[in-house]
Amino acid sequence: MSNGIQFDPEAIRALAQILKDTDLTEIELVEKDSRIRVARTLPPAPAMQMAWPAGLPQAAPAPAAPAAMASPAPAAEESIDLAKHPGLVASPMVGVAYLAPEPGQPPFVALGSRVTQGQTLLLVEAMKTFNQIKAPRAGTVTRILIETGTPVEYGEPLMIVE
Amino acid sequence: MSNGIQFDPEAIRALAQILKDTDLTEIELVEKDSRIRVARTLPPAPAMQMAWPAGLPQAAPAPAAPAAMASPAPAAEESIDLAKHPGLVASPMVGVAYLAPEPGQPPFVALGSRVTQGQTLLLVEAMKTFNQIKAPRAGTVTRILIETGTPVEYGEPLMIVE
Amino acid sequence: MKIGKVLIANRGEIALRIHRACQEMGIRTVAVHSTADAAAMHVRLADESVCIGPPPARESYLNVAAILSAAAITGADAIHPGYGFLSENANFAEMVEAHGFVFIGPRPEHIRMMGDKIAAKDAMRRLGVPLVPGSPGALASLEEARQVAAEVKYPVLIKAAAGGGGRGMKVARDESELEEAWRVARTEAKAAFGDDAVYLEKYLDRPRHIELQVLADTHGHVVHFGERDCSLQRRHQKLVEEAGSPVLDAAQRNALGAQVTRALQQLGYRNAGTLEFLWQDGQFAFIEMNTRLQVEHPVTEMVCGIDLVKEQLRVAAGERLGYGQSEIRFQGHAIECRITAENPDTFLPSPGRVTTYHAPGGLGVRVDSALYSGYAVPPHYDSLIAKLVVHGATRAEAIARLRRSLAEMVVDGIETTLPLHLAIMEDPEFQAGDYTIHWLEQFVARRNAGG
Amino acid sequence: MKIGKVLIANRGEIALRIHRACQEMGIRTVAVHSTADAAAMHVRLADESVCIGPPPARESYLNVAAILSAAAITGADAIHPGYGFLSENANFAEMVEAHGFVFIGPRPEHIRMMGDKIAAKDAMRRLGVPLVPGSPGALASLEEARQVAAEVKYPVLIKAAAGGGGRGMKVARDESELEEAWRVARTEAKAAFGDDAVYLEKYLDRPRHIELQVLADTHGHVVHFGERDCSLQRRHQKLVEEAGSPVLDAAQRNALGAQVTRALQQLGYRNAGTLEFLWQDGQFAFIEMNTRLQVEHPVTEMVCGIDLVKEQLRVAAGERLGYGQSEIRFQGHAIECRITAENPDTFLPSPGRVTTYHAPGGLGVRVDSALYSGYAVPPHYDSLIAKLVVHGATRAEAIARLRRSLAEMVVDGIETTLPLHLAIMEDPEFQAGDYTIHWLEQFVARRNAGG
Repeated sequence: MSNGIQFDPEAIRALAQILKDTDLTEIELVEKDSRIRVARTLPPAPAMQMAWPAGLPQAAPAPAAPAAMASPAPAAEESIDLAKHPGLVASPMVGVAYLAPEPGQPPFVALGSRVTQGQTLLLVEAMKTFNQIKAPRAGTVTRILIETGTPVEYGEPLMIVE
Repeated sequence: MSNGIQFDPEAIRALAQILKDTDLTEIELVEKDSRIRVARTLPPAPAMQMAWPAGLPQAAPAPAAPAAMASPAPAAEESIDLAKHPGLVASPMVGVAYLAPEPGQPPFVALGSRVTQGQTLLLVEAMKTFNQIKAPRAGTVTRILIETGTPVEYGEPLMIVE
Repeated sequence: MKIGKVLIANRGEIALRIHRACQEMGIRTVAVHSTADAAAMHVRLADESVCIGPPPARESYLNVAAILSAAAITGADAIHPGYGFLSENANFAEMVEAHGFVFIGPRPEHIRMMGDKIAAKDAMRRLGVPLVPGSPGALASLEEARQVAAEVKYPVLIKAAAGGGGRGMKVARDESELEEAWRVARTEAKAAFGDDAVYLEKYLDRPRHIELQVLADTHGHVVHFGERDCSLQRRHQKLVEEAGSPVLDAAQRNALGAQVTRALQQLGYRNAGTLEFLWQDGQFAFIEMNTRLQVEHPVTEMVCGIDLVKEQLRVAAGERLGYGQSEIRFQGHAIECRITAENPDTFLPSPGRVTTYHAPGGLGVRVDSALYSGYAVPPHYDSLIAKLVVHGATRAEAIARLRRSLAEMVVDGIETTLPLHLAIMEDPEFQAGDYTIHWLEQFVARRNAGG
Repeated sequence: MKIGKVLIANRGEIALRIHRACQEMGIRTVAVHSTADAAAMHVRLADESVCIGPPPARESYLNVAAILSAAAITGADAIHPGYGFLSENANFAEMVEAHGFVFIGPRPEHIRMMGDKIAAKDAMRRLGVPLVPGSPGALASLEEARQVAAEVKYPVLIKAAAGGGGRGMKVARDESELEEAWRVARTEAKAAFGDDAVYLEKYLDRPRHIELQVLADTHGHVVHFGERDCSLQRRHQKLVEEAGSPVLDAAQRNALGAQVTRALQQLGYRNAGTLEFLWQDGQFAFIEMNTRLQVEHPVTEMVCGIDLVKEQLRVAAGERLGYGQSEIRFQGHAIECRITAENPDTFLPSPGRVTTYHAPGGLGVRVDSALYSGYAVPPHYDSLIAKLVVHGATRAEAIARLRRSLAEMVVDGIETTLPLHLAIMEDPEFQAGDYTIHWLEQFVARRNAGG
């Protein structure tokens, strides 16, 4: 015990990736005396909660609900701020986001890319139509809030271009 | 018409008395071109209304409800003030108030009477028992808030002695 | 086919109604909503929610692509359209099915058929359902209108073939009024529906509106759940509905029910529907069929003891009804008051924040409402905010129960039609059941005149 | 005798319940209340109100002189005592009648008889109602206790003759425990009731609590409205009640009902009452009779489609029942959850201001509650704040409906037992109907241990 706990950072990273890919909230492995547990807290659904009086029923957290999970890492408060960000690019429709024109191709833009007004930032697929989401202004891509395959709802923050 | 309106003050006073005795709120007499109308506004029930949120149902005004009508003339706000008056004598029970020991006898006290502590101010009859309501302190009777025969509820203001 | 997750393509009290039925059946729900409804009760209670567009219904609740995308993304099995919005849009129903979802409602071809009032009447005539006398189809000319009017006798009504909601509908009390009625109805029809086809029928001057609730499974079984009397209307909007009608007895109910269920069985109808009739002097005249759940379905539920939305879900999943007509019993009497966010005299809409909401309670009282204290009624949609439905052993008890529960109900911060409903319940003519479809308009006029 | 005005000698949800029935019958109401209840819902809704005393019940709701004075002053015709407070006080019932008011309840002599548990059992034994085996009356000595215990076999229960609420009640599992049980029960009985008379009965180790609702008019007609299963109790307080019992069938219900109604007819019983039984292995054992309306009466109303309070008022006015036993039908299943202002784990009382109150709605849901947003639950009285009652076509549907409506209900600002009820509804043993009167205590212990 005084030797410190031995651990394999790669194994933990791998579990973290599995957690993320599978939409689980917790994985625990036990083998003899060893135990590895990785967990993450899903962010609650964004802004709409604010208008709700304290007492009234809250929808149960729905781990399988893509809409509620669309914003991956940031905490709820941050996602509210993003929704008001002057550089916000929000989804104009319900659909699935794609960062690249085709699988295996490089993404339209990357974090830090300089973009011109009207340049395609990503695609949102709805009803088998791929809709180009274009930069509303010239600037730098400072946040990418979705990944390829993320389901997005109307008005959901996609990127910040400032 | 330029002669001014002719009227009989005694008739009006008589109607006012009937109004009061019968618990009516309005009497109107019409004869040819003449019309006499007397009305009075019943005060709403006292203090208990205050705790009620604006939106919630209000009991319909109950003209036959003696309890709600026990405080005769004063407006609701005044009756609330009276309930907090330092000189208040409130009814310790539900019953019927009597200002005199027997019908035809003079009242125990009158407006302006000087009273000593423990002096009987009035009776409240409950279950055929006449309970003497005594002055809690020496002072002057500055308000008499009920009449003989008035039904009173628990805590209802009867007199002010200060 | 198992339905495990339902997307509710609607809002307000009916979205909540559908959510409740799903939840009680262990079915997960997806609420789709506009940005104006982000804080709505059904959105909060649903298992999942997807914002599908901005406040205008055209861009959200009528946005077929957004709704189908939301269904795909959330993995819904079925879509319930509620009433209004896309519920009677045959193209929508087709697209839902084409994308592999279950449409909780009738077959698209029947929605289309009943959406065309002339086709609906043709079908019902063919199937032996009684109709109001009139032109067999669209009128070719004013001359034809004159001929038919002379046959069925004045007064007559000229109506848009594509119409609804009272637009493109004109009365001619005698021949001198016919030409103008014809012209105005056509002009309105053209303006409102882009189609000036009109037809003519006998104008019933003091009818009641009585409708029959039906349900069909996909195995050829059709039942009815008795009638609703929805005569209390203002500008063709129902305000108060009853089950059963004060003027119908069991024999009349059964006779109409038998005609209608036979007709729908021949048609191969599916899921819930309502046939609307005018009734006068013991005669029914079919006017239209609504191929969806109706606002007033709760009164039927309360006298029959069934949950119509659960039945819709069962039938949509391919289950058999599992009971026959003889097992459907009618107990007591039920009345619904539609409480709207409107001034009770002028009917001007009154959206806004509800500072206090307090629902009445106790025996025989049901409230279907998505209101809560602090909720803001948005200005973008229908003004219906609550349905107060009571059941009583008798009609008199139901009315007494409505009086006491209307008096208990509080919706503060906005104007509502609660006072109007209380006045209706206190009216001796209403209490006697003595009314026609014109009664409410006259009652409102008298009330406003009386001050 | 016509009843035109009723004084409601109670508070909280039951005062509101009685007011609602009166109002629907066109009977005026008088609310009497303590100063702590001046803003209570039933006080606001009543036609008249009279403040009868300060918060302590002894000086207000138990103050017979004040209540009778209020009745005289307001010109009431009748007094409804509700449950608790003076409802089973025979002296009060006598005084009410002596002052010329109608007492809405049984005859004073029957209240007195059933208030003495030994006299009640004697009467029921004589009338042929099944009892739990035990001592025929109060025990003269420890020696007699030993003899009877040996006859009925251990475990046995020693109970105060004047008892109630679990005080003066001790179990002896074998002979070695008998003497201590005897001593402690007598000491508690003396302390609690001023009377150390005790009796002994067989202790049923896994019984259910099943009770039968009866109603009698003053013309010799007695009917029953079936049973309620009230086994879910904690410290002898019922938390959840069902109609009917998951373990009874129609034949068993009818057999018990016939025995009981025959007995009460012989007794000349009047108005509503409930016979409580322990049930185990198909056998009923009478434990006591409540000579009043019970908290859980709504579940009976919902399966029978009757309004028990209206029936009480009708019978009190001298009307005949007007229907026979065969006309009383049982439809579907009903369950009531008693929501109290208590911590759901520790059961510590939690009076205080309710910041938000939101009642659940929809089909089959009934809420009997005097709460409103902004109401302060006073610390002086019982912690019951709401009864959530649902009806479903089946027991499974009723449970599903309770789960969804418990989740919709909001009582904010104070602690309530809502989470406990939700946990009960989600428990597989409860869902299977597999419980005894001990189940809930064990469930609570498991829940608290499980964390």
